[in-house]
Amino acid sequence: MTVIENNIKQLKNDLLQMWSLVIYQMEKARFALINGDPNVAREVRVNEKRVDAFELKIDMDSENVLLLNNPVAIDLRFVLSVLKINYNIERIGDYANAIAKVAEHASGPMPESILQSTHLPEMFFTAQTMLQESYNAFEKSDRNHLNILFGMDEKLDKPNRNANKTISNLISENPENTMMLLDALSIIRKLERTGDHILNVAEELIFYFDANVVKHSKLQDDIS
Amino acid sequence: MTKARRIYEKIVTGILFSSSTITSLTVILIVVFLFREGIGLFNTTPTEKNYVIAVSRQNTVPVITSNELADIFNQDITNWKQLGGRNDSIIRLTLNDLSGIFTEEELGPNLENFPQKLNEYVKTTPGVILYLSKEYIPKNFAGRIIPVKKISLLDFIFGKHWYPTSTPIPQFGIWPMIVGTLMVTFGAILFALPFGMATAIFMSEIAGNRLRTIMKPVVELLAGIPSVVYGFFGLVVLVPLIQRLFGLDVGETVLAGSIVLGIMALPTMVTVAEDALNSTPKSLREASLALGASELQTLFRVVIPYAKSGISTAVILGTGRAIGETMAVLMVTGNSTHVNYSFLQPTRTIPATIAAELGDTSFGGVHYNALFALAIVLFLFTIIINLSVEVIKNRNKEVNQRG
Amino acid sequence: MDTKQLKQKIVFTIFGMMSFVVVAILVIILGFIVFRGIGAISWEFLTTAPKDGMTKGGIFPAIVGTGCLVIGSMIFAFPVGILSGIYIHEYLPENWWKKFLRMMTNNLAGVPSIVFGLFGMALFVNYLKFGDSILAGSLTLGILALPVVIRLTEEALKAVPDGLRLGSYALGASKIQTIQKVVLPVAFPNILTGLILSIGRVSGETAPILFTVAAYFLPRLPESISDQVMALPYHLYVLATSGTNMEETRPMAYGTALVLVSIVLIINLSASLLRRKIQKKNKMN
Amino acid sequence: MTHAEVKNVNVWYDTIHALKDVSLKFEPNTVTALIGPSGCGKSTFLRLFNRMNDLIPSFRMDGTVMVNNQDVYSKEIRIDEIRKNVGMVFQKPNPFPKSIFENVAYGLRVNGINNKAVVEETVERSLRQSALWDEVKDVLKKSALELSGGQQQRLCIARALAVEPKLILMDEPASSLDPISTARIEELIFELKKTYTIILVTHNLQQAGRISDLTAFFYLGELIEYNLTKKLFLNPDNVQTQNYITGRFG
Repeated sequence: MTVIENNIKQLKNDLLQMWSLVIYQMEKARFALINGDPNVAREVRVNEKRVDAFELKIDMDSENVLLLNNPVAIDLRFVLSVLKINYNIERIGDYANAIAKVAEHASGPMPESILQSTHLPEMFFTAQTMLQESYNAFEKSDRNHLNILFGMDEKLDKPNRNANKTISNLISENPENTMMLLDALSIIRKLERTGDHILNVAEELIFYFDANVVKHSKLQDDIS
Repeated sequence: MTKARRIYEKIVTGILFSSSTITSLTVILIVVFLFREGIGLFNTTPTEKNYVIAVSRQNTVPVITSNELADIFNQDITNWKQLGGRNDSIIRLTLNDLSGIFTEEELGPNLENFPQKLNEYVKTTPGVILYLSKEYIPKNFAGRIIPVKKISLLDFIFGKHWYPTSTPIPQFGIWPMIVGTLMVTFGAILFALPFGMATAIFMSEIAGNRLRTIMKPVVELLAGIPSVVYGFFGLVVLVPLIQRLFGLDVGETVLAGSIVLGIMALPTMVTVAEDALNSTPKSLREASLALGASELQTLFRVVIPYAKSGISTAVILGTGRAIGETMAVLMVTGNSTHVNYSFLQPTRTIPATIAAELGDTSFGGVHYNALFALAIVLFLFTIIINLSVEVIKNRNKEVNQRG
Repeated sequence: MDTKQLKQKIVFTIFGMMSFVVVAILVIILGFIVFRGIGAISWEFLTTAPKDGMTKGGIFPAIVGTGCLVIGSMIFAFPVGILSGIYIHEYLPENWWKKFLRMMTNNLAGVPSIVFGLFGMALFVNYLKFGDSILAGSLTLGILALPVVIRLTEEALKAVPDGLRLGSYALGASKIQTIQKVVLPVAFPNILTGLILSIGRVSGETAPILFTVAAYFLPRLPESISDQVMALPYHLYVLATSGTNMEETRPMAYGTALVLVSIVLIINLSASLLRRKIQKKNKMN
Repeated sequence: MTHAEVKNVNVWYDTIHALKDVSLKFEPNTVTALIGPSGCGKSTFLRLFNRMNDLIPSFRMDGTVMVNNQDVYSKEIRIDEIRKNVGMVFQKPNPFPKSIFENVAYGLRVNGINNKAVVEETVERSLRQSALWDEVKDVLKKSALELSGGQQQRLCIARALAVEPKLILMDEPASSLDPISTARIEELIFELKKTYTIILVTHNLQQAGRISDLTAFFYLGELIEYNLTKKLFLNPDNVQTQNYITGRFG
């Protein structure tokens, strides 16, 4: 195995580790929020530092490969994608952290009624599935895992588009829950952003696999 | 390292070192011995041992050179005036001439009275010159023993006569041999240079691979044939051919020597010149061709200029081989020691002279010394040649190192 | 075709013709000697001494004499030449001493053979009082062969890649061990070729033996190294130039020339065959 | 308009099939890099254009090679005329052992141009074009061998330019030079591209990437891929190309 192959494998492993860590973070943030468990929430806050460290390491290692191994073709595309995926995954990690922060300071589990009307659980489910699928696509270098992502994004966009209206209705119905509802709104926003980041990752993965630049084009047409 | 091993290595190194000095030692020994024997020629008078030259007391010529002596006895000089003396015609007297001057009774049966008669004769004959064994010179000699000048270097080199065994005085002028050597060598180069260069160029530039693999061994074979065989071939084929072709009395000529030597110098020239041509980097040729030069232009404008020093080395080495060659020349050039400037006349080279005459000389005699002196001249020729090769090589190295 | 091409064609054709002449010369000389000499060759010619004023009989003593001289000279020249070649190439750094030794070797190689003869006569025959003998002749020929042996040994050593030496040193071998175990075995075939070539040169030389060993006529075989011998090249010279009856000695001369040429050429051919074999072997590796 | 085109070329050395049915078209004012492992035929391919392969006795070829709409291998055309139209720069700088001036003038002289004014003007122009003029204008009589390696190579380029070729072939022109000299040569190639069409053999993929517009990948005598350089280095069409340029070869 050549030096560059080793380095690239190492890079991939590191990114996968970070990725699965972020997947856990998101799951724990969800759990803490829905079950009102500040301990789990605190765990997420602590682990956030690990995510940041991963990001720095992967950035540095990518630079090294670029500088020292002069990658071309698939190697070059890989490193370029890793750099961008790294950034996106880290941002998702940030969101999980932010959600955990909300859960940490909450007085208890989020009331069922609010969850119901904001579709938060479905949104969590969608975002986490997307995260997992993109992970699978990268790990197995299999673009088939990416196909469903672009359809799923709509499931995050729609609640987000309706969020302002939904939340303001809920506030006028239950003014005493205003704080909690505002938190819910910010979480909705974050989950929607998470979806966007995952789509960015998917685009990078497509660039890596096929060298097709799908950014800013009508994604769905290209993919399906 | 153990002590035994260290000593062993010291010994081996010592042996290697001493072996390496043997060549230098030999060269030095050669120089020493050539000069030791050769220098004797200039230290002794060339007359035979125990013989003296004497003249009348009236004679004013102080000393006499061997050339003058030879001229006197050859009757080329007949009056002392020609040597700056008085106007007396020269009368030669050697043992062989006695009967013309003295009667047998006058001399006595065993020449007992000869010294006394001689005194009388010398007194009365101012123009006499005697060449006699010392034993006949009376104690109260009325004449004067005239010293003979030693041979000078100039006489030796530019003397036109080589009569090493003539009496009373041998003559050692090597000019004929120098001329002969230079002419034969020049002729050989004249023949070998165009053919050698053409062959070298043909082999390295024009001929295909297959032809080259045939020609190269052929040229090497040419180098391997012993010189005496070349001489023999020249003698039985070339000499009669030249004789018939030019209608000469003898076919043994400078020309025959030149051709035979030329053939012998060919392989050296071809091999060295071909190496030189081949050493021209392929990329230089390609660069020239790529600029639209023809092969001929590339050859003359790039390859040959690049190989210039190697080619000069080839020519000089070929010359060296020709100058020093002995047997072949000895057999085909006719062995004439007369000065000759024509290619169709016989001549003799320095090495051939040594080879032809050394066997007849006595150890330590003047003739023996003269041949060694001749060898010194030859040796100097070759040293000059070797040094010029060295100089060219070094200059070439410098040029290449700069590149 | 334009002038440039035409000129090239003409010049190249002239060069080709001239080199053809060179090859033709060799063929003519060899052909002549073989053609004329083959008739004289017989078993008797090769195995008996000359008789009847060298018009009859053979050249056996001359063959033996040449053999003695070759062997004698090689006994001197081989060890000295090889050792000094090793010393110059393996031991000496590029300094003035090495340059001096090289120059001396080149000078010695350039000395005309007749000067070797004179030197041999002055040193061995007269000064050391060996007299005209195999000893004096062999030493003279040995000195003549010395620069050839040295130079060819050096060439052979030069052909040994430096990497081998460095590899050996790197394993802790000393200089002598490296030379003995690594350098010499690799260089040996090439050195051998050189030695054979120098034998070829020595066996054809006439001038150096003229005054040191060669006998005009000596029908018996030598008994010790202080004997004179006949030698093939000198015998040919004698037959060609000073026979009592030129007409009758000619066939003997042709025969002698053929034998001499054959011996020298066989030696040279075997050297070049050996070299070719080595080259082939090296190529395969 | 300068065109160089190769159509269905096969080359053999004895029994070795060195180029297999290669067709390629070169655009004017571009630099095309030929890459591939040693012995893949790229140098043979390069030398088709000025018939340098003819020097090898066992060389045999079929197919057509066109330079400037002339068939290079047609019987009517003279070989030195072809070579004059095609400049060549070699792996190692190989100036002739002559003065700097005479090196550049060589191509003119062998082609029968000896007019002093013309020669001087051409030498100066070529040296300027090869960015060497300022360094050597005062020492034109000096031996070319005294120049540094990079200068020598630029001199060789000037030498090639002097005969006003249409097409310039470069056989690893910077492989024996230090990085600074290499950079200067590369800059020079970039400048020359404006006037000439350049075909370049290189083992240095970064170099191919830096200076060529198009890249052709050869493997075992076959043209595997011919593409825009950027495309070939980012996303080659052929997996063999990818394996070669990423170093996963074998």
